[in-house]
Amino acid sequence: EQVGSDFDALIAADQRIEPRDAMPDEYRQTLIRQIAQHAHSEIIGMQPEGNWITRAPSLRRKAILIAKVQDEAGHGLYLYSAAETLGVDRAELLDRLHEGKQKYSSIFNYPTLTWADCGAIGWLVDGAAIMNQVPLCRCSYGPYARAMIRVCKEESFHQRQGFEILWNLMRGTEAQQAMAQDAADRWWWPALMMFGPPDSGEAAKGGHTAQSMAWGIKRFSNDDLRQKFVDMMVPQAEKLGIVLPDPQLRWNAERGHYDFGPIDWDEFWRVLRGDGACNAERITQRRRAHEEGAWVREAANAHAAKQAAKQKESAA
Amino acid sequence: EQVGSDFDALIAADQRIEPRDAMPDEYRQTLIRQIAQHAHSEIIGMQPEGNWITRAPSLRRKAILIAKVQDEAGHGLYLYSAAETLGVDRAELLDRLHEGKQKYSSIFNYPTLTWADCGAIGWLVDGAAIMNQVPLCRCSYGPYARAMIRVCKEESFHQRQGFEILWNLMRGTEAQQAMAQDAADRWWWPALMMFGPPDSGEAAKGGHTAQSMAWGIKRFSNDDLRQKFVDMMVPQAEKLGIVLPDPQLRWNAERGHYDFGPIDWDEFWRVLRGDGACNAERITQRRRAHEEGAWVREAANAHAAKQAAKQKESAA
Amino acid sequence: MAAHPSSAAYVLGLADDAMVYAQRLGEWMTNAPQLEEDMALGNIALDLLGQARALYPHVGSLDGTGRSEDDFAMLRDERDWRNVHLVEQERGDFGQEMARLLWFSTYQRELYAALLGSSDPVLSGVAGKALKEVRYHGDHAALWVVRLGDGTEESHRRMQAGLDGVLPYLPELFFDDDASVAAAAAGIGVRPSSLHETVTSQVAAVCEEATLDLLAPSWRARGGRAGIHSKPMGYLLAEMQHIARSHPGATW
Amino acid sequence: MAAHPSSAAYVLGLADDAMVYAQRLGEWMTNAPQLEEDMALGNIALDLLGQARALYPHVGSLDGTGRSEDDFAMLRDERDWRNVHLVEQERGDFGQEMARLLWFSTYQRELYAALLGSSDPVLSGVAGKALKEVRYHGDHAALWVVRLGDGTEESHRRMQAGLDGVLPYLPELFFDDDASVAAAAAGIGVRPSSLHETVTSQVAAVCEEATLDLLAPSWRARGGRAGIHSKPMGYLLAEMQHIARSHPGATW
Repeated sequence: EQVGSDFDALIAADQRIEPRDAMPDEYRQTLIRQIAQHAHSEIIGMQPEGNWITRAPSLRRKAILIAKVQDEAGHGLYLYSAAETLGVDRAELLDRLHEGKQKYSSIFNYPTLTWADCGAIGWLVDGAAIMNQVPLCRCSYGPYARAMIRVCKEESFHQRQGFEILWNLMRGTEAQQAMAQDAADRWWWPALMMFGPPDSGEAAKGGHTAQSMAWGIKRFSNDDLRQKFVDMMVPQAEKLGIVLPDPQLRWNAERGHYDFGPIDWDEFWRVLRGDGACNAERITQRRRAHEEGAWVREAANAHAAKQAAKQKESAA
Repeated sequence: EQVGSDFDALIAADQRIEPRDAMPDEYRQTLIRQIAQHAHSEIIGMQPEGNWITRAPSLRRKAILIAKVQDEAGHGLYLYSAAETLGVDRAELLDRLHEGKQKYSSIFNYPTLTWADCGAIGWLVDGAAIMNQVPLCRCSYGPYARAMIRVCKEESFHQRQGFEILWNLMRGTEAQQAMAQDAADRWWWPALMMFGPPDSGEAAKGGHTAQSMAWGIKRFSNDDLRQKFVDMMVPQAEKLGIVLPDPQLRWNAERGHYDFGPIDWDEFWRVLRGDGACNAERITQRRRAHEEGAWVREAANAHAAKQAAKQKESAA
Repeated sequence: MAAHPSSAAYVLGLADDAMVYAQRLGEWMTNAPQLEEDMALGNIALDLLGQARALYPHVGSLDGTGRSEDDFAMLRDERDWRNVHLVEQERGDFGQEMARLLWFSTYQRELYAALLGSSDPVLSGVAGKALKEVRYHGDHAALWVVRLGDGTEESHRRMQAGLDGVLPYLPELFFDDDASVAAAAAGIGVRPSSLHETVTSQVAAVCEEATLDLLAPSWRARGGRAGIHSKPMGYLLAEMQHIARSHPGATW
Repeated sequence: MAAHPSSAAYVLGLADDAMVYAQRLGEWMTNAPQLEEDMALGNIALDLLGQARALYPHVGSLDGTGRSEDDFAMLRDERDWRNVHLVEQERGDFGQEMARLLWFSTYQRELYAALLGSSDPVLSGVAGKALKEVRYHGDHAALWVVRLGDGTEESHRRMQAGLDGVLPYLPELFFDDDASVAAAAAGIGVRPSSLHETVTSQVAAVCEEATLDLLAPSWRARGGRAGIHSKPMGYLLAEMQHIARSHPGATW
C-alpha cells in the first residue's frame, strides 16, 4: 500500500519521519513506548539528585545541582512533547508510569548515599546516557531526534560537572577521596547495565533490537555501546585517580578495546522486576507529588475554562 | 448550713479536704481551673524541650532529656487524676485546652533556640516552678497536695540537671559559654513573670489571690515568691559565671533581699493574650497529636468493649 | 574596605532572607504539581540563591571578617541568622507557597527598586540585576494566586487558607529594626516600613482579582532580624549544613 | 583487649539498630495518641538508648580504636552505620509504629535470649539486662496490635497497612551477613537466620489474635549491615548530629 511504501522510502533514504507522515502502527507504538520510557527516566531521574539539593555542601554546588535537576525536568518536557506528536498525551503517559505500566531506567532505583554520588551520577550515569542518546539524534522520527539534540548538549555539560565533582573530591581530604571511590564502586556496574542485556548469550533477551535498527530508531547494539562507554571511561577514571571496581579490566591491544569482567545480570533483572533498593520509593514519591498536585491542576483548568467563557461572553 | 461549716472547720484547722468531703462549688471550680492549668502546663511544657530530644549533643544528655520529658508527661497524668477527683475528666479538660478555653503557663510560649535553652529551662523555669509549687504540697485539697509532693521531688532533680547543663557549657568553648549566657538573657525575665502579676500597683490585676489564700490553696503572694526566687537564683548565677540581664540587680542589706529592675508587664499580657512567639505552634502541635491519635483511642475503647462483651457472654 | 558593621547587619538580613527562601523553594523540586512548576520554582530558588551569593561576600567585606559565602551559609549557628520567619516556615501545600511567594516577591520588588538608589554600589548593582528576576517571581505567584483563588471550590478554600497562614509573618517583613534604620539614614538601605503600603496594595489588587480576602493576623512573629527564630529554622540548618559541618576544612 | 574487628562489626550492628530506633521513638514524645504512650514510647527509647550506650564503648574496645559512645553516635558518616533499614524508616502513624515495634522487639527478645550464652562477657551482660526490657517492649506492642487489629474498622485497616508496610524490611533483620556468621562461629553472636522461625511464629500468633494477615513482601530492603542505607537515614543523621558537629571538640 501507498502509506507503507512512502514510509519505507523515507526510512531507506535515511530521511526523517514527521508527525504528519503516515507510519506503521508498530513503529508508532515502539516510539511511544521508547520516548515515554525516556521521558519517565528524566523525571524519575530528578529524585536521586533532587534528594541532595537541600544538603549540597557548598552554595556553588547547590546552584549547579538545582540547575541540573531543572534541566532534567526540561528534558522530560521535551520528550513528553515529542511523544504527544504521536497522538498520546502527557497526562496519560504519567498515569501509565504511576500505575507501573511503563518503565523508567532501572539505574534510578539505586540510592544516592553520599554527596559523591552526585558526582558519580553525572560522570557515569550521564556518561552512559549520552552514549545511548547521541545516536538517537539521528533517529528516524523527527521530533524525537530534535529533542535528543537539545538533551545531549545539556547532558554532556552535566557529565563534565559530575567529573568535576569527583575531581575535587579526589583532590580533597582523605574522607572525600574515600567518598568518591566508594561512589564509583557502587555506580560502575549499574552504569554498564544501562546499555541493556547483552546482544547474545544466556542473558540476552529477544528484544526489539532488530526491528528498531531496521526502522532507524536504534543505530548500535547494546554491547557495542557498552564497549564504547568502557573505552571512554577508563582513561577518565585514570585521570581522576579512581580505581574502577573490576579486576578484569585491562587493555586488549588485539581488539583495540578494553576487556572487562562479567556483569551480574541477575541483579539487573531483579531490579528491573521491582526488587531494587529504591523502586518503591521513587514511584511513591512521584505518585504523591502527582496526587498532592491534583487540586492545583484542576484549578488551573477550571480557571482557564472560566476565562474562556468570559471572553466568549464579552465577544458576543 | 452543715456542709459549709464542716468545710470551714477543716480549712480553719488546716486539715486536708478530700474528694468525699462536701465543698463549696467555688472552691471546687477554683481547684479544677488551677489543677487543669497546671496539668496543661506540664504537657505543653514537654514541647520546648521535646524539640531537642532528636538533637541533644551527646547520648548522655539525650537520655537525661528523654527521661525529663517523660517525667513531665507523668506530672500531667498525676495532675489530671487529681482534677478527676473533682468530677471532671481528662478528655474534657484536654478539649478545653485545645479550644483555648483553659490556659497553660505562658512561659512555654517562648522558643527554645539553642541547646543551652534546655539548661536555662531546667535551671530557671523549673526553679521558678518549684518555688510556686512547694507551698502547694500543703494545699488544702488532699489529692492536689499529694500530687505536688511527687512533682516537686522530680522538679528539683530537673532543676539540678538544668544547672549542670549550664555549668558544663560555662566551662566549655567560647561558643558554648556564649550560648549559655544568651539563654539566661532570654529566659530570666520570662521566669520572673511566672509568678504572675504584681500584688499591687498599676500592673496588678484583681485575681483570686485573697480567696485562694483563705481557702489554703495559695500560701504566698506573687511578689513574695518572686523575691524568694530572685534571692535563690542570684548566688547560683554567680556560681555558674552567668551575668543576669538586669543592671538594677543588687543586694539590699536593709531589706535582706536582692533588689531587681522593673518587669515588662506589657510583654506578659501580650504573650498571655496569645501574641507570643510560640502560642500558635504549641496549641497546633497539641491538637494535631490529639487528632492524629483519635482513631487509636477509639480502637482501644472498641476493643475493651468487645472484650467486656465476650467475658459477659462466657460468664452467662 | 573599612568595616561598616551596621550596614553589614542590614545586608546580612537581605542575604539570609534570599538564602533561606532558596533553600525552602529547592524542596519543591520533584514535589511540584506539574513539571513546569518543578522548573519554575527551581528557577526562582536559583535566582534567590544567586542574590544571596552576591551579597554574602559583601557582608564579609563590610563587617571586616572577610567571610566567604559558604562561611555564612554552612558554618553559622541559628542565633546568627538574620532572616525573617516567613521564609523559614516549613513547605506547606502549593497554595501556601504561592501566598508566601506573592508577598515575598512583591516585597523584594519594592525593596530592590528602592535599593537601585543605594549609595552602596554593590547593593545597587545586586538590586539592578535582581529586580528583573523578582518581577518575574511576583508575576508567577500572582498568576497562580488568581488561578487558585478563582478556580475550583477546593482551590479557593485552600488558597484562602494559604493567604491566612502567612499573615502573622508579614509585620516582621516591614518592621524597622535598628540595622535598617541606620542603613536608611546612611543612604545605603531603606526602612522596611516605607515599603509596607505599596506592597500591601499590590497584593490586595491580586487578591481582589482572585476573589480572596486579606484579613488581619491574630498574632505576629518577631525576632528574626535579631536571630530569634521559629522552630523550623534549626531543622532547616541541620539539613543544609550537615555535610559541610561533617568535613571541616574541606572544599567541594 | 586485643582488636577483634569482626566481632566489632557484629556488635556495632546491634548497637546501631538500638541507637537509630531510639532516635525514631524519641520523635513520638509530644506526638503520641495519649499521655501514657508519650511515656511508654519514651521509656522504650530510653531502654534502647541504654543498650546502645552499653555497646558502643565495647565496639571501640573490640576494634582497637577506643572510640566513645558519642564518637560513634555523633561523628560517624552515613556509610559507616550498620543498622537495618527497618529502624531508620520515618515515623509513620501509630499502627505502623506498633508493627515495627512488634517485629523489632520480638527479634530483640530472641536475639538477647540467645546472646545470654555469648562467650563475650560484655555482650552476655548487656543481653541479660536488656532481655527484661525488650520483653516489656514486645508485650506493649502486642497489646496495641491486638487492640488496633481487633478494634474499629478504621483501626483494623490501618493496623493491617502498618503490618504490610514493614514487610519489605524484615528479610534484612534475619540475613546472615559476614560479620554475624563470623561472630556466631566464634561463639560471640548468633546467626540472624536462626531467629527467623521463632520470631515469625510469635508475631504470627499476635496477628492471629488481632485478626490480621501476615503477607509476603513484594520487594526487600538490603544493605544496612554494609552501610547502604535508605533515604531517611541521611536526614536522621543530619538532625541527630548537627549540634555536636557544629561544636568540634566540645563536651556537653
